[in-house]
Amino acid sequence: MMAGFLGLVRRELLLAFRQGSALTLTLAFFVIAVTLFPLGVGPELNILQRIGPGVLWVGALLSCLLTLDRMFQADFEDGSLDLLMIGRVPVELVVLAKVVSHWLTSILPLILITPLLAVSLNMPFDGIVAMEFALLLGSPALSLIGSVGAGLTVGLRRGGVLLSLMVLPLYIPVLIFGVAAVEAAIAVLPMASHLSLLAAMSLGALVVCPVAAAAALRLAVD
Amino acid sequence: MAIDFHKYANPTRFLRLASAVFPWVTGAAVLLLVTGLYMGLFVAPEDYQQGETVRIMFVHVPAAWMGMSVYTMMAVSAAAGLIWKHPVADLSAKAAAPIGACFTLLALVTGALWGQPMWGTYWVWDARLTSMLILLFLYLGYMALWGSFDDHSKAARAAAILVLVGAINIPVIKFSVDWWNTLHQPASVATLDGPKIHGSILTPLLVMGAAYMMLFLSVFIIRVKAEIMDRRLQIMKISQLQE
Amino acid sequence: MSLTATDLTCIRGDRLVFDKAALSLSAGQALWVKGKNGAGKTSLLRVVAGLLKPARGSVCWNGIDIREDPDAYQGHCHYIGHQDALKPVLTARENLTFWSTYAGVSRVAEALEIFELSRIADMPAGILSAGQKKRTNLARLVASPAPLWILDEPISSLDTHYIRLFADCLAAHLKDGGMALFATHQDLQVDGVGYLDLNGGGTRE
Amino acid sequence: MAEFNEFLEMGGYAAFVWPSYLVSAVVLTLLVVFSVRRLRRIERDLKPFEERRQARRNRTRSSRTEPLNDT
Repeated sequence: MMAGFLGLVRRELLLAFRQGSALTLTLAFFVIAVTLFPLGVGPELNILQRIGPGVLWVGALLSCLLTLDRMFQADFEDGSLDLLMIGRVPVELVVLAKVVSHWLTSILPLILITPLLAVSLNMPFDGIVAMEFALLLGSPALSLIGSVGAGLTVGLRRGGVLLSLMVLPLYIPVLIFGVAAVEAAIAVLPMASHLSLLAAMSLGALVVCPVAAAAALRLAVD
Repeated sequence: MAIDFHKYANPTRFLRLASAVFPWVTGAAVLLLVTGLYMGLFVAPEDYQQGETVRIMFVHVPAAWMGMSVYTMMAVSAAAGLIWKHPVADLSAKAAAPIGACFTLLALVTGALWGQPMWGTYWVWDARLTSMLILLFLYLGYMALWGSFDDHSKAARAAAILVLVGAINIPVIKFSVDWWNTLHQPASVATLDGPKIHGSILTPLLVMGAAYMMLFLSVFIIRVKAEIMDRRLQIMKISQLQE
Repeated sequence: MSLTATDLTCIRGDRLVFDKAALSLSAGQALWVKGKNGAGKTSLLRVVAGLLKPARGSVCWNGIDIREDPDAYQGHCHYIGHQDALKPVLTARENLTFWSTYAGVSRVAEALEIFELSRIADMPAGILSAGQKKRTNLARLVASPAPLWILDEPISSLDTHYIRLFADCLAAHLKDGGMALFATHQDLQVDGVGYLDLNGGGTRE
Repeated sequence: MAEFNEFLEMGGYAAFVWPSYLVSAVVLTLLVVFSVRRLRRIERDLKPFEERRQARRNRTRSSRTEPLNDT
């Protein structure tokens, strides 16, 4: 069972690296989206610092959405999803493997590049550190909640738009406490509570979302 | 060979009950609306602080109540639909969504109209208004999901999953939005709670609340009946195809 | 080992696909599902594989309903559908290795050998011909053994040589006590195969 | 008459109180109207099918004697 799970994650990573585009697509979008804000809002550093955390978090949220609808769609189109559903590995674990690989290929690159963009938004050092922790703790929830949306929109025409309409409202708590953690760090206030809430959201999503996504996938192959 | 699966999609028991209850519910709705409006507009005194704008509360608060309770009702019927596979449960969630969305929209519009005299701008990121806005997105997402399936039973189950996941998230969203609001609380803003509500304002509010509930029930019965008939129409069209 | 399905009714999008279908298979037996287009052959195979939920009736593996206890059934059957479940970016060998390790036992070299795929094993699956892709998909059956084969049009896009090759493979599988349920338009000439005529809804040995 | 005007003014907030009641009335009536129209349309589309089914049922009932329970 575990071999199957790890095998699936390895295959997903292999696919992502072979088709480099998926990786760079998310990164490029994130960088471009974030750099739009200084162009729109103006170059005053104190304004940029004020909106920095929000811009980075909204950017991360939207970039994570980009690759979400391909999470199951590719397997649905080439027939692999059928086999994954009746294979030895329970469907919930299949969903988890997909979430882990989505997190590694789409969200980890964002976390690695965030410090660079944070500097461009004039974010102080401890703000950047808080941002990294907040992203690390909160982003699993993004992938997990996203997997439910991806499962529900497998095989639907214009599923991508529907996916964002369904999933973004559910991202709001992660956004609020993600930004709060960074702002608390910048203002040298305790941020432990925010980070623990982010972690709680991710753990909560870990319990609920694979079950919901698995039910959605059973629907898709039905 | 075509089995008669009208039983599968033709819950006559519900239809009989609905048409029996419908006249009473509609009558009650009209009656309560009239009394509520009369009490709200003429009898209730103006508020010492907000003046006449407090009367907006009589259409704002019931709409907000209904927006939230309809979503809860949808979550319960979705769960019933998934667990007991009862066709009426899925249909009732689908029928209730547009009504809930209308109430939420009304809560937002009247909330903004109430906010203007108090805060000077139509839209203030007040915790409750923001939560209402997010609730509206959840309704739109739910209705959009129904629209993008052509197979009815798959749409029903998918929508049920979405509304249940949404319902689990509502307390988290409510908590985080309320907390977010206190974090960015501008100093002197009176929140939507307004003054402690005393008798003369409370009674019209409750009457209007009951009126909105009855109104919901009567429109709900119309819509569920339409959904059931629509299901029967689709099945008949397809079985005609098969003969 | 036994597979039985009783009184299966399948409804797809308000359309009745088939009704009161029933079948039973035990070790060494195979069943050829016949029926004209749209009779619901694919739906029947997907119901038996556990992908499709029947509106009525049940599929039992060793007497246990596969819906009640999916773990007992999952992983015991191979499903060959219309699509080949191959990732175009991965080579045939990599695809096969993934699916076989996913199922547990991995005999990829032997499978490639049997289906004469060794020559193209290391080319990206995307550039293979339809026949080669189908053979790579069929190689999955051998790469990791499973008692039950559920095959939907297994020999479409294969030429006669490889149809014969697959028929021998199927015969060997049955001889080893395996079971198979397949839908195809050509007769595989494998002896001891009963057939299920979906139009009539009854089975005849 | 003056009292009526004063009532209309809503203590100077007429521009907010009346629109909120108006919007509520408009949205709710539209909801009711659309719902009722949808029900009528579906019932109209269903009529031919119902009649055909009734006709078929009468034919079978006349050819068979035992009662047919209407599901």
